[in-house]
Amino acid sequence: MAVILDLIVQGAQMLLVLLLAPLLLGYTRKVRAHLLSRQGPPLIQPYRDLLRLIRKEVVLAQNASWLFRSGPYMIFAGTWVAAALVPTFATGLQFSWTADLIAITALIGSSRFFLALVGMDVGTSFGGIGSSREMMFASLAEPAMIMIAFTVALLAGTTQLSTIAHFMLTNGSLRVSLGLALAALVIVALAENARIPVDNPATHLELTMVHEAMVLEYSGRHLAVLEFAAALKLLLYLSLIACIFLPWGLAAPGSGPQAYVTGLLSYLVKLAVGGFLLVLFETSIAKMRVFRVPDFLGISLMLGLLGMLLLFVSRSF
Amino acid sequence: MNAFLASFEFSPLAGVLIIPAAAAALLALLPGYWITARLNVLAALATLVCAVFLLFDRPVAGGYLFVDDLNVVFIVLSTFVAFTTSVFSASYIGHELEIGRLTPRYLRFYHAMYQTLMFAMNLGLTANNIGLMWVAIELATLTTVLMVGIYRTHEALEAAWKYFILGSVGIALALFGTILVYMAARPVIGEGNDAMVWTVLIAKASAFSPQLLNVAFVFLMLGYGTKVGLAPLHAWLPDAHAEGPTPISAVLSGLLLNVALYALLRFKLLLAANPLALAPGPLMVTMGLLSLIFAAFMLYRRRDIKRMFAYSSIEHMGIIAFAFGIGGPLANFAGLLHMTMHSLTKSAIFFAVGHIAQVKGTQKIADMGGLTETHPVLGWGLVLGVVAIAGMPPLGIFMSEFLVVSSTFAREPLLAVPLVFGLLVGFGALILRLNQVAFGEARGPATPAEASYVPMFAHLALVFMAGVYLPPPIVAWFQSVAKVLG
Amino acid sequence: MGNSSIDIAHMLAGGMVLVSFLLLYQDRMFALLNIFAIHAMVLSASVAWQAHVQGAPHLYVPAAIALVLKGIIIPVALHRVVVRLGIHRTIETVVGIGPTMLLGMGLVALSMVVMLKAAAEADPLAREDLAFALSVVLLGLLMMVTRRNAVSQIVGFMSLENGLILAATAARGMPLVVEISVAFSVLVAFIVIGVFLFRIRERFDSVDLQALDEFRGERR
Amino acid sequence: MSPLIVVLATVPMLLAAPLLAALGQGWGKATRLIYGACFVIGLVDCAAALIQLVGDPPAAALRLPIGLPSAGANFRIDALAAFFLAVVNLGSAIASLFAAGYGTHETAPGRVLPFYGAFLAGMNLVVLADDAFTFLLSWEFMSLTSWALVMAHHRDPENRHAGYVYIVMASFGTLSLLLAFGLLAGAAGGYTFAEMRAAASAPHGWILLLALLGAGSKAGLVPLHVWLPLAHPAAPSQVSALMSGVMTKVAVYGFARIIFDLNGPPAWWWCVVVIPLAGITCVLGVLSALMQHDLKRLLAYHTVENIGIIFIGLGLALAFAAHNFPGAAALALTAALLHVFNHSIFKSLLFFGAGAVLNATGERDMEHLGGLIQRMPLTAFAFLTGCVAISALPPLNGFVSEWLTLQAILLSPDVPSWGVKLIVPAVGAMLALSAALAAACFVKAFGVTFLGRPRTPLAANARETDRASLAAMLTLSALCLIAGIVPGFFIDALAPVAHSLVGARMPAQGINSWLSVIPIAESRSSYNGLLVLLFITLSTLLAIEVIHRFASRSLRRGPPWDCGYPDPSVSTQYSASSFAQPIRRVFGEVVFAARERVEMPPPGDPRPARLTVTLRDLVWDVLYAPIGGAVWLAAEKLGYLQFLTIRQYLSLVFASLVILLFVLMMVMLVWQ
Repeated sequence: MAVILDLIVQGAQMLLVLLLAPLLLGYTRKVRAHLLSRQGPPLIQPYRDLLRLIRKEVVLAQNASWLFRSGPYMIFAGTWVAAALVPTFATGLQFSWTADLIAITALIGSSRFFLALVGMDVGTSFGGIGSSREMMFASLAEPAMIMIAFTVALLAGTTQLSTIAHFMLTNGSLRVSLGLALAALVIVALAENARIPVDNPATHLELTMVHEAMVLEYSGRHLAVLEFAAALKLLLYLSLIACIFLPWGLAAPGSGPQAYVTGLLSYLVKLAVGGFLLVLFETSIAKMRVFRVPDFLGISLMLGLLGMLLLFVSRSF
Repeated sequence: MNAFLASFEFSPLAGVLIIPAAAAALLALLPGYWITARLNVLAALATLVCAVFLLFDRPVAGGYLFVDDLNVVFIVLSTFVAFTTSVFSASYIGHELEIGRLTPRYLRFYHAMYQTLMFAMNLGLTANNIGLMWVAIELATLTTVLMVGIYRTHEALEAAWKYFILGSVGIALALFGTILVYMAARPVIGEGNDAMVWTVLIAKASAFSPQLLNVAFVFLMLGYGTKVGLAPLHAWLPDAHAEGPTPISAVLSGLLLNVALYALLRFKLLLAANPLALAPGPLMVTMGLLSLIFAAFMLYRRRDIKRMFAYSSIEHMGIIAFAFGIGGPLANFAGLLHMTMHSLTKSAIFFAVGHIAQVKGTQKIADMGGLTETHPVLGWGLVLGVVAIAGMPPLGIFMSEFLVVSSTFAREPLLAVPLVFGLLVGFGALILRLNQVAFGEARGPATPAEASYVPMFAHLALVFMAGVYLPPPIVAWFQSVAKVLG
Repeated sequence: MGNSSIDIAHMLAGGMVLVSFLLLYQDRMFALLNIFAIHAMVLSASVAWQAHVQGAPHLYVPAAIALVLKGIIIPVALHRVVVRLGIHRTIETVVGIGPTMLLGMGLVALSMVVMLKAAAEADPLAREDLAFALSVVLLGLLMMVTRRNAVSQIVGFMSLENGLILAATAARGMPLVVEISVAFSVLVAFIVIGVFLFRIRERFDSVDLQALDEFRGERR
Repeated sequence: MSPLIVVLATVPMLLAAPLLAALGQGWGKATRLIYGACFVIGLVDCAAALIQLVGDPPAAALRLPIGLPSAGANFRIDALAAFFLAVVNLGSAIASLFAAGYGTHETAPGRVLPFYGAFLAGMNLVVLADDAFTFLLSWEFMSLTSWALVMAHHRDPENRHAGYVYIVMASFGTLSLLLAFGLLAGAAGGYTFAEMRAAASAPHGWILLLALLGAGSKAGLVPLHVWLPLAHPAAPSQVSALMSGVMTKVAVYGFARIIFDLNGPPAWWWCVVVIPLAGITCVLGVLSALMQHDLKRLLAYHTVENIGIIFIGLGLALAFAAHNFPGAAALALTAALLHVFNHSIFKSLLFFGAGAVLNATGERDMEHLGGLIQRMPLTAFAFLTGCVAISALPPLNGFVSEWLTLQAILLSPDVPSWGVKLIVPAVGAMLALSAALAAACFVKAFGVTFLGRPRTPLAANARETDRASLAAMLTLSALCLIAGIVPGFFIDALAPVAHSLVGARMPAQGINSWLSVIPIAESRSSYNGLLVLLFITLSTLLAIEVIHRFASRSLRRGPPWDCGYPDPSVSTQYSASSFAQPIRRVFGEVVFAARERVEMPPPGDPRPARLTVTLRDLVWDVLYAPIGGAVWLAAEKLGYLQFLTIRQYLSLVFASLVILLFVLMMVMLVWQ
């Protein structure tokens, strides 16, 4: 009985992230428009876009391979699973121990790997640009992410997100390393989601685009799936930050429905705040040149390493 | 004198000496390539048989001749290599006659000298008298001088001349050392023959004047060391190897160096038997290391393939001297093993090189290449030989080097480091040249070689067997000798 | 035998060292050869004296060899070689005469110290003789090393070898002395013949070949 | 019949395999026969090793009356040996299977076949050897045979150079090990490992350094790695796979055997030597790989990187063992050994893929390939799995071992040693960095080789490779997946090894619910490849199903869009070097002193602008070139001694005589 309930909750979380992701995207666009004192599209616009794209027929380049066609689904699935493994409104779900923080990072890495591959499949110059730059960013963002994971894990003595959240909730004291980790994580999140200042999700200015360049050859349902994956990724990072750094309101394992409801509400609030801050940051700065990005990411790597070092050393006191 | 003759009752020992002497006389008279070459092989074989007999019945030590554990090793080894080399030389010289590098007259001379050399070396090995040994080694030197010059090209004669002069000085120094030994022995043993007889000397060595022995050893080391080819006394060796007929190069590297080394070992024993005398070990170790490292570097810039392998002989003589200098049962065992392996391998290499030089019509390394393509048997034979001489398993030299290095490092780490350094440098040079000669685009004529591969592969087979499995009797034998060497 | 015998032996041996110095000192070819003849004669005298003192008649053989071969034949032969090959009459030196002499002094001192220390308990006669012999040997080597001409190098070698004979005879009752001296004479003969055959004009190191061919009377 | 006997019995067969071919039919015909035989033998040996490993009976030993007279030839199989035996023979079996197809295209079979079996035999013997002599003999024999294989295509001067560098480095390593064994054996000369174990009371620091030099030069630790990217590509592909995937592991075995087994308890500072070296090896290896456009050389450099990862694990194990945390040591060691196994699999797979490509196109240079996924779909698929695995991405096996290594790193703060505290975080960063760079590198490798449009006619007319090769590759892909989703069983199989080396074992994994991996405790960390795979497949199918059911499935082929400027010429594609350019900009200036020069023609000049990039191998320039130059110079200077006059040689003799006499005099004077 309990197992079935757990399974239901787990499934609920999977559906939840699926439903929330486009909404979050719409929300950020809306906020952005407001900040630029424009009307902006309605909140549900992303859903409409996705549906429209899904219905369209796919136009495929002649020399596109099987990888090109199956790629989007794998990327989508990988991101979805990763997103579903991050505690959103409740900790200690049935399958939460399937993958810890490091594994989740690696899962995102897998989807990125395939994204970069499909970017090169058709053999156009833009695809190549996108893939190579994406991998360059990743080569710094991923270690930074691992460093963050280390920092958190050293504090909480675990890499399990649920346990980490629980630890933060119970004896989360203010720590320098934690602050460093948060800063680093924000930078990584910006880079990973192709946001300003690293990349501009709205641009089609050829030489500056990274993520868009990779999906340039896609159309119809494939494009839809990829966009969806991107949205999921954004959600994932926000909920990751939420889960690690502001775990308040998360429902403890096996607690009643009302706990879940409070958890859900607090989660939505967190997303709203996070999204708002994100857009605020984006609108307040300009996009940087591609080769300034490594320095930007290098900072996050350094921050992560620093946090970890501090912890290592402090262990001996 | 009559005592000298008296020690010649019929015995294998007598055979070892008389057969070559008689053969030399006979071959000096007989004309014709076919018969003389065969006869040469036959004589060498007979000598070998006698030597093998020596293993089983040892004659009692006479005033002039004797056989003991130590020198029987050398005798069997040298007679064996002499035999295989004579087989090789039969085919080699045949080719030389065809291309007219040798005339029948010189052929007769060559064979006679070959047997004389055998006689001299066996005499030196079996001599129980330091004076007699000295005479024998001088005789061997002069014979080889004549054989090195046999082609009478400008280079050959210069090489012979250089060998001759340096050799004579070496002989002189050795003689002075011998005299000093006698002087040391005389007060104890009394005047006359006994004071030069090994067996007596060893027995009474503890009472000799240590200082005199020290001085004597300096002279002997330099005198016989010249023959061994230890740096910096080595100068004659490379040219003599490079310019003489290849069988002689094989005999020089495989045998003559060993004979001189044998003499050194004898005197080392003498000093070791005297408690007060300085230990000869350090001197041998120093000169060994010097030769090893020097030769290793000299290997790199060589253009003549035979000269290169001559330098590798210097290198290995250095290793052997080093091992015996270190002393102790393990290192001595290694030294003996290394000496045996080196004789076999190096002569095998010279067999290969001889035929290679014949088919390519040159000794210049630059003019040969891709041998494994044009002459697979010769080429791979050379590869095997070089791999063996470079100390690669599963061949015998690997085992001896393993023993030398590991036993040294455990005792004097600081000595093992330069040793290993020298080994590595030499290895690099050998393989570098091997790459050039055996691999790459084929260069030079590809005419098939009419060669007798039997000696080469016989040697390599032995070396291989020793590397994997040393028969217990041989092990026991070597170990007893190693004990004798202290 | 009284002291006198020792003194005489001592004097003769010392004389050899002296003559060796004279050899080192020479820079004229013929004078060098003459001095060498004297060297050989002193040797033979010393050997003969040893034979007399030790009462070892067989030692007269080396004495005779020294006198006849090295005292007369070889110097004459070398004279003719010099004339025939038109070798320069002056001797090029690597190191100047003076420094060479100084070096020689040092060598003599060295050999004295070494020998007198080493052969401390040998009988005085033998000890002295050995010391002198060693000096002669070293001086001979020094000569070979510091002179450029082939002939003077040969002379150096022969004086070295004289030193050996001296040592051998001084070693009382040493067997095989005769054989050894004979063997050495053969060696020396070889060298002289070699010089003559190979037409070695100036240097020891370069042999002249077409000369050899016409000598052998066959072309290759 | 004990596994030891089985394996030893097969060794002569391997050695004799070429002879059986030599009789009658020539090499060409014999190829399949020989490789088939090697395949079967490999399987048998692997099975024997697994029996020993899983059953974990007490170690069996055997002494043959050959080899070193005093010690004889000793052989022994324990858990450690069994594990590496399994790796070696699995690798060689699959390689033989691959070669059964690939080898038939060999141009010089007579230079490959005779040494192939001997090479396998050598590797087996190294693992089984139980005394110093047998060990070194097999070790050097292995080097010798592999050298012969590298020289198989000797007409190419590059290969000759590669062979030369390789054999010299190998000999250097052997001599270092020889010295190490000399120390272990002691003056008495106790050459059997049993005697060494008995004697090893006080661990010897020199032995660690010598072992690092010896085993490191074979495994490819920076800066001893220079031979590896030269030699591995030079050999035929099945041999490259063996050298990269298996022989380097034999080197790891040598290190583990000497350091963990023979040399007694480790000292605290050892890990401080090993770990940074390993970290540098990781990063330098992967960065060098990124700069390559020769497919096989790229793979060889990745071997360097993975060796670094393995040694990080070993170093951590040393650290934990030295500070007496057996459990953590077991974790680190298991991670390293698991990575040994994983790397042997996916590296072989990748080299097979490269070989298949080489076979189909005759090209190793990625810049001349492209679009092969169309022509060789199966090869492409197999190669892709290899790429994912080596990039340490879930759900394949590469991730598991790296994840375990990271978990081990997370335990290291407990170690009360400042050296460790300061080094380990940096190394963790290096590990993560190299993993990310590896992903980039294999996006490049796969993308440029298999994706895009063919850059040359050769690539355009490639054909799918033969069945045997495909079978080999797909088997390995399957293994990558299996080892990725149920790593628990493999970890359990390694337990006896860890126990025998560090005296502890990881908790049993096979019993966990859903077969997930739990290194320490579930609350601390866990990973479940099976479920990850399950979820991904389910959600993929779900997505496809839903979309195809409720939305359109119509599809039209058209020309590529490319932002409106599609360019028919294939040269507009991203090339390997252009792909690496951003990373070269970031890291290259420091690590390779990379310089880019653009020649821009003046306006109105029709000539194309060209970009030239120069990279320097600093390790070679700083370390090896000077050494070589010094040796050469010394040889030249000494060479004058060959051309002195007789008088000068006499002066040498004279001088040495005088010096010796003088020394003697001094001695005597002092003596009195």
